[in-house]
Amino acid sequence: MALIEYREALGQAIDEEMARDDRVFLMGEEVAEYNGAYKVSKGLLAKYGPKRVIDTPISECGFTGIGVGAAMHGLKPIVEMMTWNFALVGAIDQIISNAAKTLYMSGGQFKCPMVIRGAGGAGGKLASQHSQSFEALFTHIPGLKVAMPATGADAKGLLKTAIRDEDPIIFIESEALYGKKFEVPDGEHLVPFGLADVVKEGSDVTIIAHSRIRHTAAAAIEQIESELKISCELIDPRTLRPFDIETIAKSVAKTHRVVIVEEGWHWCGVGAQIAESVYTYCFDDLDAPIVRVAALDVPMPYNPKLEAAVLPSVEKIIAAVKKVTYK
Amino acid sequence: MALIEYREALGQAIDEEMARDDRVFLMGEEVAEYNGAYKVSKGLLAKYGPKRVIDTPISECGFTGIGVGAAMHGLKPIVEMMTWNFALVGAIDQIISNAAKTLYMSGGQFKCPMVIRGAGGAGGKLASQHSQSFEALFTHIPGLKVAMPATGADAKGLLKTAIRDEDPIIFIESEALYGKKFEVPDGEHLVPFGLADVVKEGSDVTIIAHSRIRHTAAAAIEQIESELKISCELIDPRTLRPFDIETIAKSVAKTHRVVIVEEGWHWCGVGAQIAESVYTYCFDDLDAPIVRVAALDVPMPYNPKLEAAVLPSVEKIIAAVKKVTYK
Amino acid sequence: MPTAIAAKPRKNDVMATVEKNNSVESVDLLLHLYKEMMRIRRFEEQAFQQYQKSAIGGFCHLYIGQEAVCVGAISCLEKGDKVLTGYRDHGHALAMGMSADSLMGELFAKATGCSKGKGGSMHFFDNALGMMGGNGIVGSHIPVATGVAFAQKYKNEKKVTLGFYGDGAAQQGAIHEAMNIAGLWRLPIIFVLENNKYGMGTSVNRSSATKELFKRAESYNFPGIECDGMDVLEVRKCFSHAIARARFENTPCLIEVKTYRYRGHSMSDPANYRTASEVEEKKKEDPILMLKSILIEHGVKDEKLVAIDEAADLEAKASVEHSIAAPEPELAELTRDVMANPWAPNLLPRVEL
Amino acid sequence: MPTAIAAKPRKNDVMATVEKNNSVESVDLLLHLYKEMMRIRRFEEQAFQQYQKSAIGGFCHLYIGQEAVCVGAISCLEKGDKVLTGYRDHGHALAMGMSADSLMGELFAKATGCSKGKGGSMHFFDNALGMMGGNGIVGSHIPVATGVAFAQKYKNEKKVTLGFYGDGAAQQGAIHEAMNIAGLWRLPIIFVLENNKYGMGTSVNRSSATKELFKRAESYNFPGIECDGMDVLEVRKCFSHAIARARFENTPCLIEVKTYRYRGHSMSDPANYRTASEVEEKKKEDPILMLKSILIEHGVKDEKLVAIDEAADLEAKASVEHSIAAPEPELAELTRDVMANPWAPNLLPRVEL
Ligand SMILES: Cc1ncc(C[n+]2csc(CCOP(=O)(O)OP(=O)(O)O)c2C)c(N)n1
Ligand SMILES: Cc1ncc(C[n+]2csc(CCOP(=O)(O)OP(=O)(O)O)c2C)c(N)n1
Ligand SMILES: [Mg+2]
Ligand SMILES: [Mg+2]
Repeated sequence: MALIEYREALGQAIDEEMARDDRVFLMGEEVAEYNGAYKVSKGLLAKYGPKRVIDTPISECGFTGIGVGAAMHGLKPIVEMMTWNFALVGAIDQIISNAAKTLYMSGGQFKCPMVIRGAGGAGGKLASQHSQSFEALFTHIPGLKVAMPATGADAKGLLKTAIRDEDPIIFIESEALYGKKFEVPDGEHLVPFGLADVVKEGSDVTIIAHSRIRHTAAAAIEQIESELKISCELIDPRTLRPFDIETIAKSVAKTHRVVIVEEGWHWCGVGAQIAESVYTYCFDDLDAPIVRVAALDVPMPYNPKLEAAVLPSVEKIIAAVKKVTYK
Repeated sequence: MALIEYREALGQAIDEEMARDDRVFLMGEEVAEYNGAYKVSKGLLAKYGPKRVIDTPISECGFTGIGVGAAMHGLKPIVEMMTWNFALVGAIDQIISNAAKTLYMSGGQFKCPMVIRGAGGAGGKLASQHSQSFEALFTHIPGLKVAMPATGADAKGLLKTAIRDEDPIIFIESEALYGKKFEVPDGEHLVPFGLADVVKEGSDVTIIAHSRIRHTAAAAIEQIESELKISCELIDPRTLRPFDIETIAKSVAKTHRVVIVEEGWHWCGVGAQIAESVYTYCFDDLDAPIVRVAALDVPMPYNPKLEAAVLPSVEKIIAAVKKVTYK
Repeated sequence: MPTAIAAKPRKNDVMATVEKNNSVESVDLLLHLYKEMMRIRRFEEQAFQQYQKSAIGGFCHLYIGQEAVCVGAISCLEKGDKVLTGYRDHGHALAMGMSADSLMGELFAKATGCSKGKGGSMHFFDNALGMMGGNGIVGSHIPVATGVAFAQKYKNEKKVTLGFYGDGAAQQGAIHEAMNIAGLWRLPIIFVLENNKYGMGTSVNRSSATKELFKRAESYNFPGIECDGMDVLEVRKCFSHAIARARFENTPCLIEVKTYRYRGHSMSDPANYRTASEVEEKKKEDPILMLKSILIEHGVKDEKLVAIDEAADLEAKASVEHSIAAPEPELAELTRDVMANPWAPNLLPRVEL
Repeated sequence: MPTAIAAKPRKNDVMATVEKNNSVESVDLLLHLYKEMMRIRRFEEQAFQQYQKSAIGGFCHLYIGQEAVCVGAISCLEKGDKVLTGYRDHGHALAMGMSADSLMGELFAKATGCSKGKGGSMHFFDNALGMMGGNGIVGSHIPVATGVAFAQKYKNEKKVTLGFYGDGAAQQGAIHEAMNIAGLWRLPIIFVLENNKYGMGTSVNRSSATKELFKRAESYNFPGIECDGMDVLEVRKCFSHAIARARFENTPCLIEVKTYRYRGHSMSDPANYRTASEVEEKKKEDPILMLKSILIEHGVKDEKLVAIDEAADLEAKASVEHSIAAPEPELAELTRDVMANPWAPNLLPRVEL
């Protein structure tokens, strides 16, 4: 165990997997000489050289497609999207039209083992084009897996699992967490996909939250338990595709009440699917309608007060818990 | 009223609006000299000339962006996506990063009045890259409106409304419906956004279905009512953003049971959001968990038997109605 | 330094080289090219007929008229080299050595198809033979092809990749990005622009600002070549040089091959955007007839050519019989190969049949 | 026919023209250019300081060193012409006539900002003045700029649009698509490639396969020009010709302006990818100092230039005071201008504050 930044945990995962398998290489804008726009790849160029740590031109469609081709021909590319906002300029076509479908439409002949990873969510005062959570877009697509780590340990453990996996994986990191410190296991640490993390046990309300916003939920829970005496269970799905409904169903059978929190927009957000799944699998256990806390359905404003009002907050989560418990 | 094809109804809407407002122009691949890949724009080049009916190179990102710029400078572009599968090669960036945000991030200075329209859904034996329903991707985005007409009358009425609107509109037509005939009002016919259509009244189950699949639902209802004696109310939301929850809530207050049908993939499909909304606004009215019928979560196979097994069908809808009524 | 070689058809040189080493082998080679072009021509004719009988569904884009391009180019490849192309992929698949049975089976959506009936006309793949698709999104496969070349270089294979696309596709940004990176990183890829003068109904002069597409290579610092695609020997000439340069010097190349498609863009296209006489004119340059006359000049007996034609026709027709008799994929195919590492059935999303 | 003019700095000509009509007006013009460049320099220095004090948040990309590019180019525009650029947009906004108050107010996220505090540094807009943003997605605004030019031609305005982007952005496919269409449709747009040698930490020779980016214009059948961006008079020379051609002949043009940014890519960038001496060398060509010496040569009194400098400094500092005092946008701004035609509150999605 060591107390390190989220970004370092990600870097460790890449480093260990590159050392383990020389088919693994890292490619993206500023990943090499600049050590990464967010310093995730710090030191990797020095250690592995320019053959395996590669700066690309600003051509998201081009280099993501190159990743797909390299994966089809036996390599294991890690493609960095500096932020997921930039995936829309054609990279999303390489991911959805090619990476996600090649295995199926070739009748099983061509695997596409690659990880496309980068920063998601609101970075803070970056305004509308740079503050988006696109997990709903990718979680909808057959042929992909989607992971969103909320801690350093999960960042490392899920990324190592992702790199060893043989499918195309959408790995969405939290821009706001890169600088946060977490206890992270040294060396081999793998977190399987499809295993939700019961972050904290509780008896009255189940709160489901992924990525950065899970920590906001945890902060809210502290207040709720001390001030409202409502016991909350906090569950982080960690991967959105595949999704661990069982762990959640177990919790709901106990609490009968659910709050779902996400950083993305409310309308058609992943929270809608999570809610629909809970209603479907736990209908008789539910004593109240599920309450969702998500980003307001507006483009992100630059002004920090307005930005804060758009995002889920401790206050909003407390209000949601009160609502779901009719307090 | 005239009995015309869905594609003609769309062509009428474009024709009438181009006659009405010379800021309106049509641009896209094969829309002019070829009269449209699906013949929606048949005759428009002859009538309005090459200045207003424009063939573009195969550059979806480029010409969609040109539409955005033209809209910002006072024109009213109609941009045809030959099919929505092709929007991923950069057009989606022009739509989400620019069209949807320009008004907001300019503090209200630049409107972006444009319609991006084209074929969605499964065309039939076109395999995985050409058989996708992307409404969930766009319905998630603030700054956009999303319409999906299921009939000739709605195709005409919604498209005319869309062209007169001052916001960027995602208009998803059904590739499989272009050749189907419908009774369509002649001349001025406007269908407002945000008004669901109660296609058929019923008392036992509310079936919510949009676009082509609504007709599959209607066919299923005929069998259900004759064979199972279950009375079904069929509601077509017609627009997914904005969404008319009131009409649906009224129905659910009567039926207490809901089935949601869509052509898109199940996981994170728009049906998840519709279900979550119904649970939230009609929780106490519901006597059974909502049952969804959507495309199976796999890329679309070419083989027609497998393709049919992927898509919602009369049989699947009947099974869903049985399930929701515990029959 | 960028160089743009406008290689006008040089019948004479080509003949010269053929004369020069007019060994049995070189005539064998010409016969091989003839056979491969004939296989494609006859296969496409069968595909056309079967589509008319609606034994084949979806889109079907025929390659008739363009045979010399993929046959000439692919005849210059060695084992381990790779090919990617668009949705007009029947010719490339056959030229890469795929059997008519596996292709017709795919068109018939049968389990015997190269993609088990799940891909169809636009998605022909054969891993063992280096055929990497068969892609439906215009231009989208060219970055992928560039990535295959990247992997070939990464693994030090001394192999090359051919990425075929059309004059319409050339206007896609994806191709610009791929070419810039290929030029910057020096990847062993040949960008093969099959200029058949139309993208669906749009003639290239209405889709491209420049008439000399091959010169765009200058923007990416590698050679651009213009090539007569109706003359399979000219095609071989252009590609053998370019491929050697890619293989041994990691120099990418853009080769614009001037060709022509006789049929409509797809089965539903009446092709009103061009005159019948334009098509007839082009047919006078038919690549198969051109090679035939050269073979005759070299003393090849007509019966021999007729026999090749009959064999090709037989192969195509047999593939129809074979495919009619072949089994449909079982329902379980529906959920197979969605993921290479599928998740446990207790997780969502779950596909229930 | 495409033509590529490599316009090497011709100090003498430029001086000549200035001499030639060394009227009061032309000196006034030089003074105007000097003032505009100074306004930008001083504004950016204040932005830098206020960012250090974290009065400004998010990203902040300074334009210091590149002033001659946007000032020279925009000085050739007339009313009704439009400008779009990327996120490094402070200079362009000022040169288009926007007030320091409206820009600093935006940086301070105040209601007085040009975008009401909702856009920030990367999204400066002014409809009345023709400033159409301020865009954060690299390359994405160039098709938009091309669309503005399309609308100008459609409306027969005889106006032009300048689309500014960087050497890094030049590798985006969106720009290739926009250039091809502009060349094909003959649109009144100037593609302004501000080559400051780096895209973030990546030098252009590591992002572009070609060293002569301006020559890419040949691929799209319009002129490509290379221009010395440290010499505002040279910039004017290049742009005045190109803009006239665009305005009256609908001829697009690519102008690669060689320039340099003194500061890091953004405030968080230590710029370790280049040497201090490289920066110092470049500062010797400082566009403001260069113009200053020309003005002195033309007998302009130093006091006059000092006064201009002081006025610019005052405007910038006053904008800080103004913005500190300015009100925050009210919470209601959050839901305003999401849609031009919002839907009724009974419909979903509904935003409750
Ligand atoms: C991104 C995308 N846009 C549009 C289409 C529809 N489409 C299929 S083929 C085609 C024309 C392509 O022409 P060209 O590249 O010249 O190839 P050819 O058909 O001549 O072989 C178009 C527009 C598509 N499949 N993908
Ligand atoms: C599509 C996209 N990819 C990446 C980024 C991140 N990014 C912002 S600026 C920049 C460098 C751009 O360099 P250049 O075009 O030369 O402009 P300059 O910063 O030199 O003015 C990058 C990579 C982005 N904003 N958008
Ligand atoms: Mg073509
Ligand atoms: Mg730069």
